[in-house]
Amino acid sequence: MTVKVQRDDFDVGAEIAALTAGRTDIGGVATFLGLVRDIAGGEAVSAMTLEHYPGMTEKMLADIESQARERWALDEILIIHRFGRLEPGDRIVLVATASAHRKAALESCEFLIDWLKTRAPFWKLEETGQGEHWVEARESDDEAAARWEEAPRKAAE
Amino acid sequence: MTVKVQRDDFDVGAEIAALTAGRTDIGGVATFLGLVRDIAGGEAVSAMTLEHYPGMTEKMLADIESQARERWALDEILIIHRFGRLEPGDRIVLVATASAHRKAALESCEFLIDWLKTRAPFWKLEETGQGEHWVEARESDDEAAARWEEAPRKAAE
Amino acid sequence: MRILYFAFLRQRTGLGEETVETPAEVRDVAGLVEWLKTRGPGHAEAMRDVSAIRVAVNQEFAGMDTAIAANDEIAFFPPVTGG
Amino acid sequence: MRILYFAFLRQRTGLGEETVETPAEVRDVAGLVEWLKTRGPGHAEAMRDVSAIRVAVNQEFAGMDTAIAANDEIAFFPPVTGG
Repeated sequence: MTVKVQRDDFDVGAEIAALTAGRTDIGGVATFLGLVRDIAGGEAVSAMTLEHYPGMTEKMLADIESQARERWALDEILIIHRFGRLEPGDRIVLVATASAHRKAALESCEFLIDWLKTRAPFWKLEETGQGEHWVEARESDDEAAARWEEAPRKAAE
Repeated sequence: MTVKVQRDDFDVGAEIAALTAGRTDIGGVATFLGLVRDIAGGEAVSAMTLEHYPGMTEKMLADIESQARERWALDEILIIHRFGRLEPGDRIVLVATASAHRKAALESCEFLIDWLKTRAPFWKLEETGQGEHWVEARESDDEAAARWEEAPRKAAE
Repeated sequence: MRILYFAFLRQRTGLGEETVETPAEVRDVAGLVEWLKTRGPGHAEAMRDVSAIRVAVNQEFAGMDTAIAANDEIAFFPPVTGG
Repeated sequence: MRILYFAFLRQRTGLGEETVETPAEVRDVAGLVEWLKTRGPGHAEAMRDVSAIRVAVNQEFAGMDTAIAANDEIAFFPPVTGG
């Protein structure tokens, strides 16, 4: 179980390789890599700055990881989330889940990224042609995370 | 759109980087990496050999890619599938889907790997302590792929 | 008591964090908000619309009625927008 | 006509592929299977249980009643197990 909240970029291939190194019991690794888009809410974005709450972020990430482990049979979980100023095309976040079975890996990866994209204590300052503005919370994202708040379950496969 | 059916190993990080290189319109890349497990059906496996039908494999993979593109708004799709003799821990398959929105990337990645794991024209010869045997098709896998045969839809987000 | 401000609250107060000693009558988050508003126009402006503010007490989400004590870490921020 | 064998069918026939000229009365996959069985004990054993065999004609899944012609590529294999 690894949670990293960092300013620096990360190496996706190296991170996935480290997750599975020397293991022969992992059947699959599901990952989601989030990137900065040059457009948001219909507006051109030249850069964004992610601010977070150091300490609380790590605590909440460790907590959501534990929840994922309770719901799914997972061998490994990795979450890396960057903060600071990022430009379009830059990597923001990586979630990787490893399991004997693909369904557990895929579902838990989706669960974690939905949570990160909506509930993690980050705030985005976007730079556009009209200057800077703080991004407001989005309802469709909240709905994606809310889907997971139904009855807990543990995927059999 | 890239489909590779190959004997050689692949570099996950380089493949994902190539998929998104120079792009600023991609919000996320979902990937699934399948690995050889040292156990299958409760039995210890020392190696397996994947046999495929050259020509038909590529044709079917191109066809399933087209189906994914019809269902979801995707920027890029990558499928790499190895054949030949593989040992526990070895990489078998990589699916990567890139989209402006994470839901399209995640759902299409799951759709493709479900299809690959059940419908792709591959046959597995497993080596165990009891010798070699051809793996038989599994029902639970067929069910996973069958889920996708409901009414087509295109994810809004 | 350690107070943290994030996003627009940090910008409007001009502070990322401050350590304050509150009067005895400040016993919950709502009381703290009212007291912080008196610290200056930036604070008053930042805290004008409490519906736009979320709060955490000791790194746990809290409400306006959450009790607070001298050694608590209290953070004010907008609704989270995720990563 | 080009015939391909995969997995256990390849092992039992001892062939990955063969090119055959079938008699005129072989017009569909079922007819081809019966005719192939006469080519030797390996072929007969491989094709003994047709319920365990799937077929593709020109790289498309086909059935026992699918018509075949001289230039077709016909492949026999077990149900696919995926990657």
